[in-house]
Amino acid sequence: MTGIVQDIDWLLIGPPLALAITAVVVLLADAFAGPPRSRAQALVPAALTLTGVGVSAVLGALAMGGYRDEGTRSTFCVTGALEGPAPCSIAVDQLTLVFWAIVLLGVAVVALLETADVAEGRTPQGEWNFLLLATATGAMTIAASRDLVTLLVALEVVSLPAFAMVGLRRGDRRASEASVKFFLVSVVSTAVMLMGISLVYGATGSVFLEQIDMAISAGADVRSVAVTGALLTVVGLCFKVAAVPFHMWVPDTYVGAPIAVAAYLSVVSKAAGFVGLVLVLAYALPELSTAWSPVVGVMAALTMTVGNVLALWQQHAVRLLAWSSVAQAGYMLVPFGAVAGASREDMATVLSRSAGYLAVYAVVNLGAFAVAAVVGTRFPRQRLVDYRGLVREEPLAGWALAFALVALAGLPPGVIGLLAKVLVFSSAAGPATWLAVVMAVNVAIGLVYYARWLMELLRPAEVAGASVYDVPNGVGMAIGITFTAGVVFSFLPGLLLDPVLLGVGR
Amino acid sequence: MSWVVLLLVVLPFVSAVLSLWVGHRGEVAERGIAVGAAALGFVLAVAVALPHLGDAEPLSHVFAATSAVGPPIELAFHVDQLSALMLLLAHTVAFLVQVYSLGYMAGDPRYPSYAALVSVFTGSMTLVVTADDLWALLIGWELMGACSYFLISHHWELPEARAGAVKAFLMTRTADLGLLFAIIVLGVRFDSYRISTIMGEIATGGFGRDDLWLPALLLTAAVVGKSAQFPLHTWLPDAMPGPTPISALIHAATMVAAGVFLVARAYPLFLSAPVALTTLALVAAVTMFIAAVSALFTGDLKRVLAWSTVSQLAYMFGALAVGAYEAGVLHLLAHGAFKALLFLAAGSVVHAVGTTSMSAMGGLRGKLPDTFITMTIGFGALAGVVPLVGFFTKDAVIGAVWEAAHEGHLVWPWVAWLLLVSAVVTAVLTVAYSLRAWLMVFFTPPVVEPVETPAATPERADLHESPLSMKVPLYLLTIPTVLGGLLVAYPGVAFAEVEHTLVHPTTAVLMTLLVAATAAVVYLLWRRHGGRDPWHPFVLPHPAVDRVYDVGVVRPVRLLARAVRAGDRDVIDGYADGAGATTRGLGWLLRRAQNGNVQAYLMVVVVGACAIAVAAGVAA
Amino acid sequence: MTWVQVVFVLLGLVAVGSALLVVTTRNMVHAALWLVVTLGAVAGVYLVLAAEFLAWVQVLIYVGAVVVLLLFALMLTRAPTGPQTDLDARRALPAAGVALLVAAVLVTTVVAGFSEVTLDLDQAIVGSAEMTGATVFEKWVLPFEVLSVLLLAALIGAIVLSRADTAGAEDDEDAAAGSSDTADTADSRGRGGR
Amino acid sequence: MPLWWPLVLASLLFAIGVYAVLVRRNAVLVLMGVELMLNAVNINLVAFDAWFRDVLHGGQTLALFVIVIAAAEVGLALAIVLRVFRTHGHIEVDRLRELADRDLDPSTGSGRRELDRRGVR
Repeated sequence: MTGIVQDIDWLLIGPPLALAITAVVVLLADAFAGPPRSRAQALVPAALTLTGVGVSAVLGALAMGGYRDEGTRSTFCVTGALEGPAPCSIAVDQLTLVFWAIVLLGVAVVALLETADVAEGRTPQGEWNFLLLATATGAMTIAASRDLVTLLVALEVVSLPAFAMVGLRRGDRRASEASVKFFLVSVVSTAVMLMGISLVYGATGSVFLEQIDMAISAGADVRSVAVTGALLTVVGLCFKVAAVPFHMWVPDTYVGAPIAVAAYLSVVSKAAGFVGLVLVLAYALPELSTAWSPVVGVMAALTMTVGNVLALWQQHAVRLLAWSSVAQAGYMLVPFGAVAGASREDMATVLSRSAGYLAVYAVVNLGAFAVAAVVGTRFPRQRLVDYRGLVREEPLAGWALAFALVALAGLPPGVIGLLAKVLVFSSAAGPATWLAVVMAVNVAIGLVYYARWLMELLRPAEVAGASVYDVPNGVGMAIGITFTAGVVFSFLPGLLLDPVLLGVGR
Repeated sequence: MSWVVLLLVVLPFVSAVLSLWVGHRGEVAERGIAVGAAALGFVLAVAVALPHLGDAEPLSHVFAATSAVGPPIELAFHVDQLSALMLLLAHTVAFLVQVYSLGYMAGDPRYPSYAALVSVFTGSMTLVVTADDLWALLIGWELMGACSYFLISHHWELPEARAGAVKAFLMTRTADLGLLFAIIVLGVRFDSYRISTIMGEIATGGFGRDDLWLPALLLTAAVVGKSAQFPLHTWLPDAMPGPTPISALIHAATMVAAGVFLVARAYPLFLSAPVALTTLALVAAVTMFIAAVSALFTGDLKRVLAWSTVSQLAYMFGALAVGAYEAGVLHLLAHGAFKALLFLAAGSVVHAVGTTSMSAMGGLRGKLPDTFITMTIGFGALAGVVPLVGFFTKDAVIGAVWEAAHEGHLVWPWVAWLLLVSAVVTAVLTVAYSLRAWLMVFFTPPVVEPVETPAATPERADLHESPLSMKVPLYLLTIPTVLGGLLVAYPGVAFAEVEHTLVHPTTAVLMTLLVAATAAVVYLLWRRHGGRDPWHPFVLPHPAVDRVYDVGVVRPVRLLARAVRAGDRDVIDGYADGAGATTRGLGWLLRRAQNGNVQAYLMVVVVGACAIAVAAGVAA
Repeated sequence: MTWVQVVFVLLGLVAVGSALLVVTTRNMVHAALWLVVTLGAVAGVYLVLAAEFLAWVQVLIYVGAVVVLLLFALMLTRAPTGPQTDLDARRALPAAGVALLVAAVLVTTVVAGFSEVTLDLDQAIVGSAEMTGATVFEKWVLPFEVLSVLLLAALIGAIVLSRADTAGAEDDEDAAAGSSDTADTADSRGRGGR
Repeated sequence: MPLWWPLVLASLLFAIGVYAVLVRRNAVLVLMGVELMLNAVNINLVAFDAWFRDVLHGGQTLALFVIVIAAAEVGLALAIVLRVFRTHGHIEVDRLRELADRDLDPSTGSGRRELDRRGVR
């Protein structure tokens, strides 16, 4: 033991740290500036958030340079106390970088979406952006964490500010109800997850993913405890991913929360849970894949089926998106169900397809939510029929939503969505053919409700007339970013998928 | 030469963009673009196709390739005899349709988008038939689906046009998943997406019966949807609200023909997977019969033709399923010719009368002489009258099925026998519905329906023959309809090697007798009912002699017709209406659980956690 | 049985017993007070298990802060101090079943996994304040720092959520609630009428 | 002392906490159930830590952090509960059913009334 504290590689914790510092800056700026006197001033917190995201992205790019040289870079390592290689709390590899990119994109778009509420004035912007950055810090940290303690704490950092964000709009009954439900389901899931962590710790003697793996490879004598513990640990993460049966909070919370928060939950929060799953299952317990892979496979099948079947019923746009995000989570989990007994290299390859799916999903789903935010400014009730004629009245938003829906459904113009589906499908075809069949059926069911919404968009509106949509600049930018990204990636899918698949899967 | 193929694919898309762009500026310019591009496409197609007929070597060329993940995805073309024939068919029909539309769509404000979509349709079909890469094929395949959606909903003010379009979209899209997943499976299996490579490997490599059933079945699902076969057959008749020239294009040369083409293209794959062939044979046997019965009891001229397409496509699949490759492809070509003729002629009738209801037509022989002559030839070919093309190709199909039933080895004998019976019965029914439609359109005095449309008023003084631009395509199409039989007699012109003759004297004579007998019966029935709908006894009071006939024939037939229709309406439409009944029930149940009570959610969470923990503990 | 074991068993009985009272009592304030007893007994268990510092933290934070917060919550929501009849939903039986299921799963797991093992408390490293402090700052700096973000975020979140909204907030809020009510009603009509 | 003694104690406390979470209607009482669950986990962690004689003190440290997390959760929960009390006038969690996934009966006119009838037992 050399120093009082551990050695620290600042570059690696730079990206999350930048977000945390920006959070404090936003808070202080807001406190000193007082209540905003103009609409422009009310946009300052969002601008600061975007700046922070930019700084974080630059630092992440620098960290990526380091990654190129060394493969994986670690810091906060425990030295001296143990024999063998020192376990580390933080490591940055390609998986981490991919998730950092997803989180940063999500945070930027969500911050832009929130500007739609500025005019309404019921949400305190400074605090809202502070909370957004705080939870993003957690999401960034979780992708780099390599021990269960950091993972758990980071997961809580993702959750707690999100509870507040859901209920922050003043005097909104539905928002406060959504907040309570989200909170309760979350803390109970966390408690179950903690019980699981304690059992994993008891079975393997460590909380470091690397050492857990080593202990199980060496033949820990309490395998069954480790498996039970691992699956209980997964509960808290599946709650975030919105996998059945831990999904029931999703529609209620998405509908009650402001749309920007729903977008956040459906992309960034989901990504956090997802990366946690990869860490716990693939990094710590690859030896036990024969035990967890079939279980997660069944969960994937249930998740997509329940999500799709219930989405069929919806007349409410955001609730439909909520169920669709449940269904999409099911597709994302498919590769997990297809790695039973796979070697580590194969497992990395297969799971990288999940990551690829998540990246695609993030881009197009954010686009859908962005357009929903626009329509929400005119039709707060968000019925599907309110979208009638959108393509004619507001072509950018209309076509962006059409593209997003087409990509979510996996139809050809949205090639990127199609490729993502192909990726996960082909990972299951063979090792878990039954899962591939279930997925094929579900994709077919999914077409129905996406197509129904699409028809509404293309249909002429009941009352023709000039545009009365109030598209705030920020939301317009969000739509532009996601739409452009979706189209570009559809023409050049390699741009998005190559780094994910080749990098993570090596 | 390979650049000509690329040009042939790109040209229609360019013309589509141009006609949209020039759009409403000048009528002459936009029409010139549409027809000129179609004409150029026709010339190019002939130039590409003719050198590759007969014994010629296929043309293969790769323009570009990507290598992102997995096997490379290429822009590659492969033109062999099959592609050449399909190119000729598609571009001939497309050119004639564009010419025809000059008259048919005159004054339609949406002509630019219409012409553009017809062009895109043609380009997509060209891509499908020439592509050597499965993904390129998929793109063309899907573009056709999208185009058909827009063309069917051309008159989107009409609710049935919208409903038909949505239905077509959903049904074909669902089936298209089969193609998508088949591509994935093939790509994984062969590490390539080149069709010629994959088919070459299958043809030479020793694959067992159990190796390739999955991709073959997936492809079967895809073509069943695309070519409107049972149980996904209902979208095609419901697609009839679209403009009539579109129906000609869809039914004769592009959309539904693509399904048959795909089977022919992937023929080595199907030959190595007997289960897929058997499925195909069963589907064909059921479809041809059901569709013919439906055609028999339809009062709408276009729906009669639509059902007949479904039924004739089933003939092609039946031929392919028993190994008669040439017979299937030739019937596809023949059907393309006479069905385009029939639809364009029907369009001419509709143009004159203003409705598609057959009861409002009748007595048109003198008023529309050119339409009468051409449509008579078309119906004759459909019914299989000597010496029109339909007679020869249908005979080739039935002869092949006959042989398969006796000594075939590809499908189970009982399936072949079922197919044979179904084919013969369907041939009889085809004669019946063709003759009925012909008589009702051109001879029966019209039933007065004053409210239907102004054009159908009893005096019908304003009835007139169609303009020249519509008549010329009709007469041009009679040429292949009359002379096409020569190709059956001398298949060496088109195909590389044909081992056996395609003319079967025995079946030909038997079928001719059967056709004549059926025609006589229908004609007598028609005369007996005073020159009205021959099925009129269904509603007329009848003397005691007819009682036996009524109980023995009419009622069972009526029941059958009702059952067929019920199958369409209640069971199969369930999917298109939103979701199947089972998902509805499941959804209702799950939705009850989503009752808003957070403690109920928590209970599910806790029980779920216990369940997965126990499951994994047991698995460990 | 050594005296340590006797103490442990007694503490365990107290913890379980008072926990049962927490979840069954009909008086909300009593529930909070019984929770104090449970938490205290758990602190005792920590002491027995050689986690000295943790035991004091348990007393300070849990008993001192958390329970006080809970009592605050009860007060601020005007919870009646007397016994109540409708504290429990009418699903005690299924809930008890689920709880038993959880207990069964967990007990089976740990007993099957660890029945052979004994805990030698004499040899255990005592988690004194110094020990714990050194461990946290030498080996767990990062989660500790992340935890500070968590605390700050929770603090700010709690303040923003519970702040009596300024700028005519109350009227504004009532009006907003009213308008959202009408929106809800209209919404339900719209959705119901499909 | 056998290791399973504290572990069984923890399991029982956890199950009791689960019961409270599922059956108590008042949000604050539900929170007490959550606290019981978290304490149970801590007992597990401390017991394992003592058993391993973990030089890293992973168990005790995590337990310490869990206590802090619990405090943060309760603080936030208090704020959320107050907000619900302000908007709804009660904090009974099983009466918060406005967001349920169902088509409300249009004939009654007021979705709210309909909900309350279903929600209040």
